[in-house]
Amino acid sequence: MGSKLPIFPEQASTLAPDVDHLALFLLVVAAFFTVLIFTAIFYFAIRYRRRSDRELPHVQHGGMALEIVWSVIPFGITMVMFGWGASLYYKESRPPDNAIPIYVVAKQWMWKIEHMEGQREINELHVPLGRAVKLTMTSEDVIHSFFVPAFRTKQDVVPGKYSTLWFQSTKPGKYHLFCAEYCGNRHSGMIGWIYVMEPQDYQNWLSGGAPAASLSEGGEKLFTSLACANCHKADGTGRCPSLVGLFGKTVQLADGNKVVADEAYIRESILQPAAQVVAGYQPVMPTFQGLVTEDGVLQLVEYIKSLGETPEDKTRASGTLGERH
Amino acid sequence: MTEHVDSVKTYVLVFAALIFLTVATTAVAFVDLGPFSVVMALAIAVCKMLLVALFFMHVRHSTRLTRLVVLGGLLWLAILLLLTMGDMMSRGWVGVPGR
Amino acid sequence: MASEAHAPAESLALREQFETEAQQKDASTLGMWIFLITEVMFFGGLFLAYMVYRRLYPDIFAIASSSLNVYIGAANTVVLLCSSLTMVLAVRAAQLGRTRAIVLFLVLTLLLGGVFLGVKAYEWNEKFVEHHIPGPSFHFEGLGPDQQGHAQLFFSLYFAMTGLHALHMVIGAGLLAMLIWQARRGRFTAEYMTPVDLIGLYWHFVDIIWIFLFPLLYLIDRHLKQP
Amino acid sequence: MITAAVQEREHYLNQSYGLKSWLLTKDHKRIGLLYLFTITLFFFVGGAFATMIRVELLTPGGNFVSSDTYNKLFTMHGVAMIFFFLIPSIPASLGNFFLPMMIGARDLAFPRINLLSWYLLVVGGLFALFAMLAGGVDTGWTFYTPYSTTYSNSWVIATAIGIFIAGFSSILTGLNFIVTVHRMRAPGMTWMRMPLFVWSTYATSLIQVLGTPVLAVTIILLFCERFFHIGIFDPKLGGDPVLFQHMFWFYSHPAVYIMVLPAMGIISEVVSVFSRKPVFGYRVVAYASMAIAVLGFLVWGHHLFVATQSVYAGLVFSFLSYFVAIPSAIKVFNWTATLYKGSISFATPMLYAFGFIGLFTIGGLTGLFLAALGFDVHVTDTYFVVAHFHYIMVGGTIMAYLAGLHYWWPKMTGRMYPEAWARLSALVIFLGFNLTFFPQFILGYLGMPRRYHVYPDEFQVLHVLSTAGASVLAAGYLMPMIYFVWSLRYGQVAGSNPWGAAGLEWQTASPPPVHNFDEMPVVTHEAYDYASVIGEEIQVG
Repeated sequence: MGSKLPIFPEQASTLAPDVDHLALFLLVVAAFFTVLIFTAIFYFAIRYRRRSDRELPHVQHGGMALEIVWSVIPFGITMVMFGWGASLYYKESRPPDNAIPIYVVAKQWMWKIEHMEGQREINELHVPLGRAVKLTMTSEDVIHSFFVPAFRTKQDVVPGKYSTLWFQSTKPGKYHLFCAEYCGNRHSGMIGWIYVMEPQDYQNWLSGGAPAASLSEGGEKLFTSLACANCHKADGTGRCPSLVGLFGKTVQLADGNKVVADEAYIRESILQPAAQVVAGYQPVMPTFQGLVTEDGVLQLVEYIKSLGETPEDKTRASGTLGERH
Repeated sequence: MTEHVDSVKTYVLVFAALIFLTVATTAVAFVDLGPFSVVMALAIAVCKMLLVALFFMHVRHSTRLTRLVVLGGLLWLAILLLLTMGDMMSRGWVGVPGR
Repeated sequence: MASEAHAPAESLALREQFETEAQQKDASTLGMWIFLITEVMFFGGLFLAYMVYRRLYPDIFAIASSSLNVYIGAANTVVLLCSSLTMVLAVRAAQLGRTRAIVLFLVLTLLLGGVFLGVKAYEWNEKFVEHHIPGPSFHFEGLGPDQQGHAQLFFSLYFAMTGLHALHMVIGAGLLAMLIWQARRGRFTAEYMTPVDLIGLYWHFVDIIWIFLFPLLYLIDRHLKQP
Repeated sequence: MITAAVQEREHYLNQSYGLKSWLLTKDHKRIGLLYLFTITLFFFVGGAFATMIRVELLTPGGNFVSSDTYNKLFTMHGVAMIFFFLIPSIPASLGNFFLPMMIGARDLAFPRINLLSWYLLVVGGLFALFAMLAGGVDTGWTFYTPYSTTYSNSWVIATAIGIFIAGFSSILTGLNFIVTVHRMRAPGMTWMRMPLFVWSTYATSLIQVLGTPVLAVTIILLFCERFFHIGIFDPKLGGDPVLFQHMFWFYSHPAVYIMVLPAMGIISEVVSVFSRKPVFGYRVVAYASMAIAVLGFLVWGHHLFVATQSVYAGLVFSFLSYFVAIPSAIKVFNWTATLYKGSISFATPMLYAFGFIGLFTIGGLTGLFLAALGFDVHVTDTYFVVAHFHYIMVGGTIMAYLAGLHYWWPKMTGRMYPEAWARLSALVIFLGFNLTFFPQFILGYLGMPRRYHVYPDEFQVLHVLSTAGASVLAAGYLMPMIYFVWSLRYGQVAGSNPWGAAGLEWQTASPPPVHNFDEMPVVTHEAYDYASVIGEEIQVG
């Protein structure tokens, strides 16, 4: 086992080759300058070594032309690095519209993963090959970080808010999932596996076992048991705004601002209802902080998302982040 | 050594201005200026700061080095505030939670 | 003003690492200004936290702020400004070498500083009675349970900022007491009054911090809700 | 002074004796030595933790210490090394000793404050040591909330107080240096005649003065949140843990430049003296130090690329990070150009300086990797980062610190160190260092996260290499410790200027008299004017 000496990590996502190309460019530049400096030092040190204790070299003061050359050229090169790295980063931060949404709740020291269809996993994540997957993540306690080296991607998972990470796998297999942000005693035990499966196998896996209920069905149950519908009436006659078709829309708030109803907004509205009140309504909703777990909030969010879709859409497992700029 | 001694009158006038500005900032806080109420409050506070620094702390008689130190300090404060607020304000611009 | 005779105490005031008294005074003044800049950055961190949370929770900050007594705050601002005036007059007296005036103005400054701290203590006590001390027993009337945390953030910042400001006042008061003692013994002359000058700078700086704390903590959107 | 024998001459070491004469000294040279003892102690404390970390990582299973202990080890390694060794290392020890001498001053502007700074470092260090002995602290040296405020069950508060107090030591040292450079220069010592070590230490002091207070207030807020349970960063109240990271890195990124700028200053001195040429592009190198100090404050957000900072802030911080690379690159090029047509001696300080330039080049270039956003997402919080900053801090700062220590040892003690042993130590440290940390770049790229007690088997070979290197490195660090002590008694007596250097500190006796100079020096020429020391000019090359 211990005899392996790997140098390159596996490439298993669409992003991985891009990152590796950038890494190669950086490596070539770094190697060039390292060799340049080392060679110059060795050569000068030997060529101009001191031959007598009394010798005194001729003084030459600096040359402005040289100074300009060796600041401007490296600056140009670094700007290429910046542009390249930035475009990759921008790409990494915007999940494609058709990405499969999956939810992740991190806690000391495990990853809890919930699929739209209701499957739950711990420290394992099964995804279909070749489909973009979007993870919406939060933490129940401290900061964690979702890191899959084979996908070359990583995102901190912060308590109190959602963060997003996406990837599209390119190779079936089993890949490491690490927690990369130090999170306490068993930080190094907070690891797991990503299983990238052929689409057919993935379907089998999804239908295997007997999930209790899909995420939005779980949310519906919570919605009923918490009596949300008493105020949030579907026809808009309740004391609170109707939630049908809410997700992804721009909402006019009482304080004059506008906000897009995304996952973070819905989460905040459940936990801190008075923070962003919709125009025309009173801040009468009580908080559900402490009454609903982070998992429960995710289920409610998914249920509210499902309210905006026609029945046909509802069966299709797809992201609903359509109308984003 | 050129020690500059200001007259008592100067100090009392500056003091009166400071009192006036304190009353003004309190009064103006009760007026609805929308987003400008913060601007107004800070503008008055900056005026008061300038009065105290220039007259009471004798910055107007001080060396260029002292002025440089003061400006440098304020510049660094601005770096701290602006770059951090830059992050806070631009969160959510791409419309993806946590980005 | 340099016409007064050179007192022997004055040449004793020159420390061995310096060449001249002017160099020593310059060095001390520069040192004090740099120290004040570190103080700016120190309070800067608090102002940053304040800006971030006020931007996140503007309404709660306005409501929480309106529970502070604006008139007491304004009156205390005036007290502090008065102490700055007496401080600068003490410095002026020192520049002119008037020992008795130095002592008088320093004592006045110390008294006004004491008044400020007394009023501050009264206000804190009021907060304590109202359960506005951040912590497990924090409760702010009229806000839902989900907003208690945001109001608590305001009061955490309120206590951190006014508390550290008051700590600086206490240190300043200690320095003033030391100055008064030295001034009474005739330490300061028109030629050697650096300590009075420097502690004056410190006192004015603490005043400036309050000049910003007052509108930021007491005067958020007062028009929304009368206290 | 005319009383002949060297031993009879009065200097700062024999002018008075006894513990009191040291503990109450106001002489910057003695305070410099006090710092030297203190930071050496902390270096070996931190080194002991590092040794245990490397032993643990020999095997993937985590079977040397428990995970709890391991977490404490890397935290205390970081705390001891960063706050109590690296930050005070060069400025407070060598800087304290030589900055006043190099500008021709009798002492720092505020000698009593200087002594106070040392006491503050000691008191802060005692708090930190107490925390370590009482049970340790396990938050990582970065103290990220909410782990540090709510979840950790270790001595966070004692450690934080220790760092807070040590921070004031750093602030006061910086303040003292700034005033000294502005107000205490000898007649004729204009800004453009100052040695580059003075320039870089001055730039360092600016960072200490402007950055450290923000760390202090951050620690106060951390303290309040943990001790009084009033949350400023607590997400349960709506607080933002990322705000803590902003405030922490506003200091802690520039702190990296507190560590490396004085190191660069030493390298400028050493490269010049042992090439017997003025530093190529003196002005540019001096301004580059100032540029690093200023630009270093604009880049802290590159520690937050995956921390849920906004994408746009990430772009800005990445862009600005590349600006700070340029003055560092300029320095490396200028040092290399200084060698050209010089008269190059292979004395130990120069060997360490070569080591510095090589390792700093690698460390700096890998910094460019980390500033590239798309790549940083993959390697941040992995061993790639660990390797990068060890190349800067160990390969850079400690190499330069040792270069400076060898260079100035004759001046400080009046004795020469054993040259052969010293050259050997430079070689051993260079090789051991690379063997320790180069494999960690590969580990990081492979995806090995940092702060892992247990790790997957496939990383083991590289970890074994690293641990092997660490044992070589440890042996390398023990060598100077031994021969320096040896040389105090048995070393050759050094003359006042064994290297043929041109700085003012070499124009006075070794060890220097109490007030540094028997008569006030007057400076009439630029720094690094070797013609005035060597006399005749012989064309080489």
